[in-house]
Amino acid sequence: MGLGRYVATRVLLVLPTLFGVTLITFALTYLLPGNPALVKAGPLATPEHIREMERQMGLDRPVPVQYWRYLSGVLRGDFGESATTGRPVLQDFLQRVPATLELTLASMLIAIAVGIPLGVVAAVRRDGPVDHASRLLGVGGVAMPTFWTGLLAVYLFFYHLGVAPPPLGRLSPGVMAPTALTGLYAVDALLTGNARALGSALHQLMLPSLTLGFSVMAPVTRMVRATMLEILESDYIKAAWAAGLPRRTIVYGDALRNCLIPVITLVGVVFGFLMAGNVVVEIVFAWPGIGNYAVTSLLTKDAAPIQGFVLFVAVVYVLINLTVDLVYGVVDPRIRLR
Amino acid sequence: MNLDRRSFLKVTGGAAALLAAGPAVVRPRPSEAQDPNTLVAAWDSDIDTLDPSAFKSNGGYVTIANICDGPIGWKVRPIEGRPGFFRSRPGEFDGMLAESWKEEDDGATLVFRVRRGVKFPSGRPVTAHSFKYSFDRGLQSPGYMKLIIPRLIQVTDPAQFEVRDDSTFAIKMKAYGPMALDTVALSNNAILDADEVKAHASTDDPWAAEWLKRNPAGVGPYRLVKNEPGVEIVLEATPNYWRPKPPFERIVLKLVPNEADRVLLLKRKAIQLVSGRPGLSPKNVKSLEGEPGLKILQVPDTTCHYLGMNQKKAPFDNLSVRRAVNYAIPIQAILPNVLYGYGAQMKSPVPSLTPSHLGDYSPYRHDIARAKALMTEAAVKTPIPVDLAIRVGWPTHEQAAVWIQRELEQIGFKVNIVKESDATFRQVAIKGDHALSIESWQSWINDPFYHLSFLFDSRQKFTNLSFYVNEKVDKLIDDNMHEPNVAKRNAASQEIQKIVIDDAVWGLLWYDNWVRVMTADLSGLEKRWDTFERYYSVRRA
Amino acid sequence: MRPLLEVENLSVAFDTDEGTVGAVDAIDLDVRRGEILGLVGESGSGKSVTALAVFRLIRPPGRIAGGSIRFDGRDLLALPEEEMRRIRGAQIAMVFQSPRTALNPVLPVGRQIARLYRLHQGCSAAEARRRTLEMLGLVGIPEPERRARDYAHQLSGGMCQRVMIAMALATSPRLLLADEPTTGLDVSIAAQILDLLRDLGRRTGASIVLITHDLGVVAGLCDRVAVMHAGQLVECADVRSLFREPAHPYTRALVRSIPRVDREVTMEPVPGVVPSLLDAPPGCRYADRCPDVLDVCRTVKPARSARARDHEVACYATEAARVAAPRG
Amino acid sequence: MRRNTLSLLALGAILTIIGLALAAPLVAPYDPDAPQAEETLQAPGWRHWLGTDIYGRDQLSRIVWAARVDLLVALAATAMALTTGCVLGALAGYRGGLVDQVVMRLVDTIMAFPAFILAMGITAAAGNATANVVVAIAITHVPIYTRLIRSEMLRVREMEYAEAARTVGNRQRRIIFFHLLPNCFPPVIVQATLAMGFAILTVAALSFIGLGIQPPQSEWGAMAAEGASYIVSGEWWIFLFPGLAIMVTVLAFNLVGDSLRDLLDPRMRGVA
Repeated sequence: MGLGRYVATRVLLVLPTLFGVTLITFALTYLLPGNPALVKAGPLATPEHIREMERQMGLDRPVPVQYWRYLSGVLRGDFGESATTGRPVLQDFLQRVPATLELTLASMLIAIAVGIPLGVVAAVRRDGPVDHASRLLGVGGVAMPTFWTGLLAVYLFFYHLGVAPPPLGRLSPGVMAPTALTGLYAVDALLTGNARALGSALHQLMLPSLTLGFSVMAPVTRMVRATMLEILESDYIKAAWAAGLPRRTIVYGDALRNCLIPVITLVGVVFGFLMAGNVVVEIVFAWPGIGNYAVTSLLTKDAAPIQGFVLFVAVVYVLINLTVDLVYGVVDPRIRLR
Repeated sequence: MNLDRRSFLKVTGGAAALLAAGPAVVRPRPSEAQDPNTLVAAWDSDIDTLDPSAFKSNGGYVTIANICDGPIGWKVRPIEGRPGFFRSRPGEFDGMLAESWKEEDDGATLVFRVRRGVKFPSGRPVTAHSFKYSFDRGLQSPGYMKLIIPRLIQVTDPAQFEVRDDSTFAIKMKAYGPMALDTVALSNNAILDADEVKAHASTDDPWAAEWLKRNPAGVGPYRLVKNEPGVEIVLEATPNYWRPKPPFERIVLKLVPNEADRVLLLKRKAIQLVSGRPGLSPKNVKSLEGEPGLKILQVPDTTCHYLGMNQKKAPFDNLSVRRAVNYAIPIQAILPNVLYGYGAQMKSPVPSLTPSHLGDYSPYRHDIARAKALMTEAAVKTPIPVDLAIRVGWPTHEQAAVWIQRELEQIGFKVNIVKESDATFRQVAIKGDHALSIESWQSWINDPFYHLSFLFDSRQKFTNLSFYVNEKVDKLIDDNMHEPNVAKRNAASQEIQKIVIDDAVWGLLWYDNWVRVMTADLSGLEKRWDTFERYYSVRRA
Repeated sequence: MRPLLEVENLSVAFDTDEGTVGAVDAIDLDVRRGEILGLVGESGSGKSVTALAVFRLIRPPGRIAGGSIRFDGRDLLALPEEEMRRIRGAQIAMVFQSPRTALNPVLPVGRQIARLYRLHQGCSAAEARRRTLEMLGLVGIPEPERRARDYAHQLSGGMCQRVMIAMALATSPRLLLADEPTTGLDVSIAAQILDLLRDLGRRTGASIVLITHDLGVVAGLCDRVAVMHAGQLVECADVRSLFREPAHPYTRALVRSIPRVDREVTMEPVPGVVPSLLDAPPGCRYADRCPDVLDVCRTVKPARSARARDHEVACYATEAARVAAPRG
Repeated sequence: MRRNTLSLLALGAILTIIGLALAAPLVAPYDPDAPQAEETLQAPGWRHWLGTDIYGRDQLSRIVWAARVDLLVALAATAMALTTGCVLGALAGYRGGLVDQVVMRLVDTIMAFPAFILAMGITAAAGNATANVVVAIAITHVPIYTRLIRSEMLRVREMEYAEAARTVGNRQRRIIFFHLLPNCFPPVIVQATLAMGFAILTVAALSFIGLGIQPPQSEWGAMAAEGASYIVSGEWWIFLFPGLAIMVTVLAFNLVGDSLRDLLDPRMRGVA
C-alpha cells in the first residue's frame, strides 16, 4: 500500500468513530440529571422564568433536533455555556488547555525519560536488581490510586519536608505569569528568559507531574522491556555480537534504536492513562486545567462543560492515536503492508 | 530522521534535568513572594455572573460587594473583646453613594441625597439618574430583584422610583416598610453606570443582562482586573475612589476547591485568609486553634441548618412522627463532633440574633425513649425506608447526616443518605421530592418576617421546602409583614414561632457561627448581615 | 599443520526451570585451514549452538559446560572479553540464516558494513565507504552505490544474503561460519549464494563451516562433513567417503532422505523424532530411533573411532559390524 | 523460584481479602456504621487497630466491610463486561459481515474514550448509584473482551474441531458456545483478573471526584478521599489505610494475572 492510500484509509476510518463519539457525548448530557435551565434561573425563579430559560436553551425541542443543534454547534466550535463561570465553554477550555497540556507533557516526559531507560536496563540486565526493582515499581505504580499517591506526596513533600510548594496551581502566589507565547508557563518563561517564573513554574510542576508520570511509567517500562528483550534475542543483534561490535554500540545503538520505534505506539496508550490521571491529579494539586474544570462542573451538575470535556478528550485521543498510527506508518514502512 | 531523534533526546534530557534542578535553583520563599500590599485569600467559588440583580454564586456576590457600591450599606461597629474586628447591628446604616437619606410621608417615601463628585470608571458622574436606572433595572430585568422589590418595599411600578433632581432620588413605597432600608442596603442594588449598560442593551436584551454577566459597571473600592475562572480573581484598588484608598492595594482570591488544601495553605502562610461560604469546616478550624501565626475570628450568625421534613410525604405528614424525629436528633453529639463549638443549638427557627427570637420554648432534646413512644403513638408501620438528602461538599451536613441516620434507625427508620449536587438538590427539593433533607437558610435581612415569610408561608413554593401549610401562619405573616408597631410585630413573630415549633415543622439543628481563619497580622475584617466580606477595611495590624 | 579451529570435548547446557538441557554434548571437531566443512543435522541437533559457542556468544540461561575451543592455537574460552570481541567479526565471522532478519532493519545496509571496516580495521569514513562499495560489488550486488543506502526490507532475500556475506567477509576473517545461508531462498538463488561462498572462500583462503540440514548442499560444496544428532557428533568424514559409505545409522538415514533424480524411490524422512535433551540419559541419543540399537548404546556414550583415514564414527553397532566384517 | 513465591503470596492475599469480606460480620470487631461520640478520631492503638474516623467508627471494621463493596462491584463489572464482550465478540467473529462491522464500530467508539473519562461521564449522567458504577465500568471494559474473543474466534474457527462440530450438524449457537468459546478462555481469564484490579482503581477514583458509591456504604476510595481532609490536621490513618487496602488488593490481582498469563500463554513468558 502506498503511503498516500494508507493515510487516506486511516483518516477515513476515524470519521465514523468521531460521529459515534458525538452521539455518546450527546446522550450523556441528555441523560444528565439536574435541569440546566433551573441552574441558570436561580433558586427564586418562577416556573414561567424556568420555562423561558428552557425555551432559550432549546430544551423543549425533540431529541433529534436537539442533537442536530448540538452537532452543528460543536462543528462551529460552540460547546454551550457554563453555568458556573457564565462564559462559553470553549473560552473556558482554551484558557485551561495550556495548563493541562503542560502537566500532560511534563508527566509524559518523566514517564518516558525514566521509563525507557529503566525498561532498557531491566531488559539488558534481566533478572538483575534493576529488573526486579522496576517490576516492583511498575506493579506498585499501577496498583496505587493516583489521587492517593498525589495526596501522599503532598503530605510528605509539602507538609512534612517542605521541599515542594503548596499544591496551589501553576505558579506560587506573587509570581506573575510569563508573557504568553505557548501558554505553557515553563516554556514561555524559558523563551522570555524569566528566571523567576521558570523556577516557580517548574517547582509547582514538580509534584503533580511526578505523581502522574509515576502512575503511567509502568506501561512504558513494561513495553520497553518486552520489546528490548525481543530485540536482544533477534537475529540482527546476534549478528552484531558476532561481528564483534562493542556492547555499548549493540545495546544503546542497534537495539535501542529499534526499540524506540514501537515505543511510538505507546504515546497513544500513555496519553489515555494521562487523561484519566489528569482529572484526579488536577484536583489534588488545584491545577487549573480542564480535568479540574470538568470535576468542578460535575459537582455543580453543569452539563455543558462536562459534555465538552468528554468530547474534547475523546476527540484528542482519537486524533493522537491516528497521528501515532500515521507516524508509525511513516517511520516503519513495514507496517503499511499489514 | 537520525539527527532529529538525537536532538529530541537531548531536549528531553535537558528539560528533565531542569525539572529536577528547578527547586534548587529558584525557590521563592513565601515571605519574598508576597507583596505587603496584596491580600491573598483562598475560597472555593467562581463568578457565575456579575449582574447585580441576578442570583449569583458566592464568588459573584463577594466580587460585586467589593466592586460596586450601593446607595447605603450596613453600618459596622467593633466587636467586643475582638479589637480590630467589626460587625453590623440591626437597623444601623452608613451612606455610600447616597451620602444621606430621610423619610417622608410617615416613612412611605425614602429620599436619598446622591454623593457628589463620585465618578464611574468611565468618567461619568454618579447621579440620581444612575440610581433610578439601577432600581428600574432591578424591578424589570429578568433577575431576582424583580421578586424582592415588590414584596419587601412594595414597589411595583418604575414610576415609584423618582428622580427629583440630579442628586436627589426617591423611592415612593405603598406604605412604610420595616425592611425598606435593609432591602436598599442589599448588594444587589449596586448602582450602575446607566449609559454604559444601555450601550450594551439590545431589543432582545433591553437590560443588557448578557453583557453585565461578565462586565462590571459600577464603582466600588476595588475594580476587577482579572477573572480567570478556576484559578483566581484579582481586585485592585480603584484610583480616585470617593473614600481614602484601602490598605490593601490588591486582593487575590485564589480558587482552591479542596478544603484540605486551604488548610495547608493557611498553615504554610501561603495565603492570609480563607474566605467562602463556610470556607473551612469546624473540624479544620478546630485543628487550627493555637496554630502559631494564625488567628480565628468567630461571630454568631443567622445561618440556620435544619432537618427538612416534607409534609406532603408520608410519614412526615404525621405530627407525631415529626416530633419523634426532633426527639431523636442527637444534638449533644453533633454540637461537639460536627461543630466543635463553632455553632449553637437551634432553639427556634428564628435565629438568636434576630429580633423576637424565642429561645426558651422548644421542648425538644435528645430523648430516644420519648421519640419511640411518639412513633408508637403515630402508629406508622416500621421500618420506614427514607432517603436523607444532603448537598455534596457540605461537610457539616454530611457529618450531621451520619449522626442522625443512626438515631433515626433506632426509632424505626431505614435511612439512606443521598448526596446530591447543589443544582440537583435544589431541583428535587423544589419539586417536593425530598422526604428528608438537611437544609440551610440565611436571611440577608435580619428581620423575623423576612425570614418567616420565606420559610413558612404556604405560598412560598420555592423556599418553604417543608411544604408547610397553616392558614393562621400565612395570615399572621400577611398582617405583620409591614406592621410599623415593633412590639406588635415581634409578638406576632413569637406566636408564629410557637406554632411552628409545636407543629415540629423542622428538625431543629443548629445556627452556624461566621468563622474566618487568617494570619495573625490581619485585622479590620467586617461581618455584615449578608455574610459577604468587604475587603475595604482589611489591613495588616 | 595445526587445524585452524580445534573444538575439544565441548558441552553447552541450558539451565531451565525444569532441568538442564544438554544442547551440545562433549563434541570434538576440527576445522582445517582453507577447507569447507559441512556441519549437518536436523534442526535442534546443536549445530547453531556449537557455532555460537565458538563465538562465545552463549547467553544465559545457556552456558559452556566444559571443553575447550582453540582458534589458531589460542584458547578462546580463556580470553578476556575485550580480546574475544576483537576476534569476533575480524577473525571469525558468521553468516546467519534468514538474512533479512539478521540485518538491522533501521540502518542502511551500507552503514552496517562500513562500520565494521572502521571498527576492525580502523579505516576512515571515506575509506570504509569505498571498501564497502567494493565489497558489495564483489558479492555481486548491482549498483552498489544505490543499494548501500537501502534498508533490509527494500532488498530481496538473495540480495540480503549477499549483503550478509559481504558483511562477514568485509574484514577478511580466517574462519567463516555460515548457518543455513540458503534458508528461504529459491533454488537458483541458493545455488548462486553457495557458489559465491565457495569462490570467496577460495579467494581469501578462509576456512568455512557450512551449517545445514541439507546433505545435498554439502555434497556439492564441502571438503569434509560432520554429522550431529541431538547435541552429539556422530560421524565425521571427508565428503566422498561419507556419501559412499555412511557408517552411522543416523547418517545412513540422512543420506537416504536426500531427494535424488537418479533414483526412483521417493525420499524417506529420518524415522522417529529428535529426542528431548532435557536431562538426557547417558549413552547414544540416537538409541531410541536406531534400528540397530544395542543394550550398551543406552548406557554408555560410544567413543569416536577411526573407520578409515578422515572418517570417524561414534557407534557401537557400526563398530561391531566392522569388527565382524573387517573389509568394511 | 522467587516469582512463584510472589504469585502464591498474591493469591493468598486475594483469598484472604475475599475471606475477610465474606466473613465481615464475624471478623469485624465493631459495627462499621455506628457512630460513637466518645471514640472519635482515635489514633491506631489497641482498642482500634487502625484508628477511628470523625464519627468514632472503627476503621478496621469499615475497611473489612468495604472489601465486600469493592470486590462485589469489581466482580460484577468484570462479569458483566466479560459476558457482554464474549457474546459480542463471538457473534462478530463467527458471523462476520455486517454483524462484525456493527460490533466493531461500536467497540471502536467506546475505545475512542479513555476508559476512566467514559466511566466518569456515564456515572455522572446516570447518577450516583452502585449499579450505575458497575455498568459504567463494565461498558468501558467490554471492548477488551470483544476484541480478544473475536480474534481468537477468527483463529479458532478455521481449526479442525470447529469443522468437525459443524459437519456433525450442531446448531450454530451450540458451535459458538460449547465448542469454540471454551478454547478462547485462557486469555480472557488473564484479562479478567487484571481487569478486577483496574475496576477497583476506577471505583476509588470515581469516589474521589464525588461520583460512585454513596454513604453509608463504606468503600475504600470514598474512605481514602474522606480521609484526605484530615491529613492536614494530623489524622493520617483515615486516609492511609483504605489506600493501602486498595493498593494491596490491586497489586495482588495484577500479580496473579501476570502469573496466569505466564501459565496459560507460554509465548508471553518472561516478556511482560
